[in-house]
Amino acid sequence: MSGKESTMTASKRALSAVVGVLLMVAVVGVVGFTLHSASADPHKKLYATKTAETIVVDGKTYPKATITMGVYADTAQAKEMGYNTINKKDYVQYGPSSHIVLPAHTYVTMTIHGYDGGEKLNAPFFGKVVGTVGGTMNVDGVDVTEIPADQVQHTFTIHSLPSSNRDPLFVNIPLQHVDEGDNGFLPTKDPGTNYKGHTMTFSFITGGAGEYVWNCEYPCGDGTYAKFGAAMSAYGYMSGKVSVA
Amino acid sequence: MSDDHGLVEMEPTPGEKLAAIFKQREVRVATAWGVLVTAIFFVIGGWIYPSWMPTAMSTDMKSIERLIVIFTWISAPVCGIVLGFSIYTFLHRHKGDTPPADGPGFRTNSLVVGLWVIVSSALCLVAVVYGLIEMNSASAATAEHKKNAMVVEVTGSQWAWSFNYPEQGVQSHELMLPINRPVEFKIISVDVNHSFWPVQLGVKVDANRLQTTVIDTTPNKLGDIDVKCAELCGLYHAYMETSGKVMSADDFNTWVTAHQGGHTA
Amino acid sequence: MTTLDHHASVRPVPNPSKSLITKLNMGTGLVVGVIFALATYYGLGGDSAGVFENYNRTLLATMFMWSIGFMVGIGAFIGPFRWLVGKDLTDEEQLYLAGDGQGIKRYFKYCTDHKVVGIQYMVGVMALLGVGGTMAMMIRTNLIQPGSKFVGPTIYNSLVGLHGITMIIAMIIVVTGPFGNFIMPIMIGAADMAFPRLNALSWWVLFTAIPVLCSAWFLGGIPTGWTAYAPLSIQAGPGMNAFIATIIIFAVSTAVAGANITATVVAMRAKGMKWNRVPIFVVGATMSVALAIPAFPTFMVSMIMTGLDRSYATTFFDANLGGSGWLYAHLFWIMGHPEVYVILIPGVAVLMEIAPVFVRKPLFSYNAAIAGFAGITGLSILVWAHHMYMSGWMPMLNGPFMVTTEMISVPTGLIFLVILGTLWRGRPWMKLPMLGVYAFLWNFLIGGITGLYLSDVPADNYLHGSMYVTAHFHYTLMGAALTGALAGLAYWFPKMTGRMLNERAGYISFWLVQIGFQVLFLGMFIAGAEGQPRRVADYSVNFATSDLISSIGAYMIGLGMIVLLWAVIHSWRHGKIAPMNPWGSKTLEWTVPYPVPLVNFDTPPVVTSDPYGYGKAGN
Amino acid sequence: MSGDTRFHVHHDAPIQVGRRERLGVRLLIVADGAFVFGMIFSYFYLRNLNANNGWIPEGGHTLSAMSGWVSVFPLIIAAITHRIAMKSGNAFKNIAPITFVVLLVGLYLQWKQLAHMPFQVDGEAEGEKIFGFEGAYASSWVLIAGANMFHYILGAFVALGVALRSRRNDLNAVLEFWRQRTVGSWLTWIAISGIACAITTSII
Repeated sequence: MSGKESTMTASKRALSAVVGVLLMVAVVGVVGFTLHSASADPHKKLYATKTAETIVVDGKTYPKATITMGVYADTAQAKEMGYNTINKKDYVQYGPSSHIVLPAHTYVTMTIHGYDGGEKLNAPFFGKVVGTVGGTMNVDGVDVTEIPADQVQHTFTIHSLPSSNRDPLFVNIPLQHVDEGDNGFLPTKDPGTNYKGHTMTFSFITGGAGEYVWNCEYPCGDGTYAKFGAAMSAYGYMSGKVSVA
Repeated sequence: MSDDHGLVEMEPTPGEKLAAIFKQREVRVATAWGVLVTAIFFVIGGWIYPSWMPTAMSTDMKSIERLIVIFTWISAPVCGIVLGFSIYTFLHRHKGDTPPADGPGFRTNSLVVGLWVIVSSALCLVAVVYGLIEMNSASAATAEHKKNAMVVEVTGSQWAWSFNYPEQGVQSHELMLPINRPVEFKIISVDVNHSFWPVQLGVKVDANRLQTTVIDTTPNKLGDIDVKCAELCGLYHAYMETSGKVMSADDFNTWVTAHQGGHTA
Repeated sequence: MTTLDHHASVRPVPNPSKSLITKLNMGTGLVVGVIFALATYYGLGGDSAGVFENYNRTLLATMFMWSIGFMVGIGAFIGPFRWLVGKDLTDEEQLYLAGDGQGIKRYFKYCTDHKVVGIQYMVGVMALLGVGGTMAMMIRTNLIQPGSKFVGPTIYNSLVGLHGITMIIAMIIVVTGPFGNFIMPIMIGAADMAFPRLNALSWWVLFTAIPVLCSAWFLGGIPTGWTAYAPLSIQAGPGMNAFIATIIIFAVSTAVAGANITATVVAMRAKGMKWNRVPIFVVGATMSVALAIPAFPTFMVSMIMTGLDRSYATTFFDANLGGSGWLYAHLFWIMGHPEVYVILIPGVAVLMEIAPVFVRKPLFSYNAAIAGFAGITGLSILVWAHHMYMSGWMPMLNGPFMVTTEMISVPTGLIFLVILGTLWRGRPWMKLPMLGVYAFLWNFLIGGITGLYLSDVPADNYLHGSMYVTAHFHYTLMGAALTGALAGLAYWFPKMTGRMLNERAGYISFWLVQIGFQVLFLGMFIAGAEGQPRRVADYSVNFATSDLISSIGAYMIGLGMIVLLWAVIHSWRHGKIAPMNPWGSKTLEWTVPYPVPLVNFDTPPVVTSDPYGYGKAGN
Repeated sequence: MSGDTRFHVHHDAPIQVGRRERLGVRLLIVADGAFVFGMIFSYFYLRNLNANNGWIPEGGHTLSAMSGWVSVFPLIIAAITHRIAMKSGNAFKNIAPITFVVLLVGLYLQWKQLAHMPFQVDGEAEGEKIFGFEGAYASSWVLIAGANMFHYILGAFVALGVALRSRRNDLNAVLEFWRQRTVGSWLTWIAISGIACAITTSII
């Protein structure tokens, strides 16, 4: 802010303008890049394993695929169970990845191991099994169509945005909670412990390619309001993506 | 402030004053611009704008479309006046690095100000009255609906909608409605606030935490409905959408029977 | 609460160079603030307080103690303390506080000179707009195509909230901060503001809110949008505390600044400046801050309640225990709607000030302008519930609120009349500030008319909570108010910096921003009409075209704003030296030289007419 | 420009400065008034809404109306003693400390009330104590009492200020008189606000 009259030549001024503008564009770009990498999907996607078998449902033949996930009370438990979680916080979480990839037009059989306790669903509707073949799932060998709202540990709910060019896919699976009395409810450092938990198995049929999301509808975060804070409000713990490709 | 320096110095009747104003060439040119702008807004409001909106599947949505068209038409002349006159002055701008010579020194014109206030109040009144009439007919329809309405209990939870049909004993994640039967939505949220928005039905109300709100409508066209959440509700607000259908009474009954087992496939 | 006032001092005059006030500056403020904050944080157990409520309590206390500590460290409480013990500041000390002869250093001190505060505000506002604008770019980048491929929903939601609140804060102070402090006292012929120390307080308190707001990024963000509706805000993570603390600190700053500006205009006008001779900018700015005085405390109440709900488990907003989210919405919008006029009116007033100068005609119907401002100000406190048509709180009251809301279109119409009447039959001198007047007319027209649909209850059934709303309020806040503020920047830049703003860069920026703005928000109107909800990280493919159009427009605005920022920085350093009155204006601020002397005028000016005496008398 | 000019311009007449300061304080009172309005509005809004019968939940406590009034009386007395002191002219410096002491007593009473409210629900989570409040009534009460407390602190500060200042002889008498009036505005306002809050909390 000196009192001197500017002596800048026109070309110098133009150069300064170009450099200045580019510099600021670069700053915005760096901010964008930082945010982008901070919010990127988990580096590892979880792919369904295709099998050679096929199955006929309602007169149509589908190839088969299987996929297995687990849900853990916290990071320590996930690690104990052999999954290297990439999540940073010690939250309840699904593993081994929050981004699952399923083949299109396929009969997908999914297995979820649940090792967590539970209290009560906010919305009892999500105690029902929805969207699976036959409307049932198999809990430790028994077929069920729903789990009472106060016996759910988590849910695995796939849904999507309605749009004209994507096949609808809605699957809701409530997971039977593990009683305090059950062996293996919480992880211990004792290597001899047998983690029992519960195993939920179910099948559904994917449509055409498209992006979907899944999340848990069971209030397992913290906070005073409906327990949907913390883990539930952080992407990649109890929520994630489903890519049908 | 007095109008000693008014645009028109004679003191005849307001009508004559107005006529005198319109005799000025610049007023007529600006008005011509205004008419052009008005026409453009007429077209946008009457045809282009409604074409962006989704199919109306209830009388509520139909009346919203009509209302938006009429409001655009009411405002078209306002746009015409403002833009017509500003385009005129913009085209007669002063170029150069030195300020222009001083313009005419008039400070107000009570006729123009008075006319402006009267016309804008009148337009405002039209909008208010029209809106009140529409609201009134909507609430009259509500009273009519109450008699024969099918109740649907809507539950908003983070981040999915679920629907309960107490009369039919059916629960679903999709909104299925029979055509031409009034439906009464009872909406509640079990966690934070959501907003229940079946887009093509032209109704909307917040799902408040543990407080029930009620809206009603009558679907009158077969087709798909998008059900969205219009109130930011956390992480997956964007994905809190589901689909629905307006179906014939027979199809609806078939759907009910198929789902009375307690699950939907 | 004192000013540079006179009293018969019989005590020996202390040497200010040995006084404590000479040792304090922004650095000591930062140090003391950080010490206070750290002591509070670790004193309350740091992040080992695992319980939701306890951790929130710790964070809130830390943030407030930072703010208090900073104010202690920069010396804000010396004045009140000296008043308490009855040893008022001496003339020398007050002169020292006013930054007399301290060069560039005074910008980093608790400086009571209104011109210093004005520049501080200007730089602060530009920084806030830059941060908010960068976040807007990120939002639009994410929405280029469906699928939320750029950032995940956590970061997207935080971007929406932080962009919103940063921009709202920036827009509230964008005119009354820089121009209300720097220009306005000179414009009314005053030597300084009524309460110079409160003036410094309002800026530095606001300054302490900026790091608090930024800390939200490192605490998990603000996932609630700028409206921070409860109960979502109660559920939100620790970042929400930053929002609460920011708003409470900001509300203090606003109340103080509002009282100060209002008192200055009421009590310190030059001799002869009767109410009908006050420049319209001063009238508009004063009405807006006077409106802010009663409006913001209700926001503060709602934020205190949110803070209590989060950190002490009260139940103001938990319907399970007698609370209600509607209560939050009421308190918020009782502030929230007046607040949009607090943003709008000063911007409009700037343009009304500019138009007569560049058309060289008197302001058309000064009284209509005042009636317009007064009508908007008065009605704005009666319309808040139009934001709640669809909340279901009491549908039977929607009708009355619809009537009051639509009535606002009449005083708003007067604003158009005043500007059009001023332009009419003149030959506008198309300098940069004047371009802003035309941009305003178009933008505010679109913003106003789209507001008509939203004010109507049946139409709001469709439009509420959609992109349409977002486009509408950007047309009013950005298209109208920010355009006014930027026109003001171009207009007063010579007086504030002594140099002319680079004109060519200014034009390039203007057209990039304005055209980009139309592309962005007309695209967003289409998305809204198609039925896209607002604040969504992802959307169905049927909105893809309109969202792509919007994003292209956003990049144009971004580039334009960067050009403007370059022009401001470059012109400030190397620009053409400005003459005393480059635009040939008749208001008082152009009668003082650059740099403006400490007390503005050598001899107090006497005003004999309003500043719009352009043109030949009569016709 | 000489230094003299500089001083000359800044030195408005004490009466002008005094009036200006009182105007500023009155404007801040408007802001504070909006704050108090917000609290009272919330109280009645939640009371009439009584969502899920949670205004006073089952088994919830109430606080007697008298409790609210007791902590407001000192505010009223302080406003009155300040007025008496102002009227007494030269005796101001002897009466002014009484105002301060009254406000200190009030501050103590208010603190007592706040610390002994029966609404608290103690709980434990993850081994740490958490506090909760019974319902909307309790929450609103706590907020109002807290605001009163804040008024007491500011009131005591300005009362101490005028009391101390009145004992000095080197201050401008006219300006000091105006400052006493300004402080009077604030003390009157906090008394009015206290009464409004006490009336509010009397309606359970």
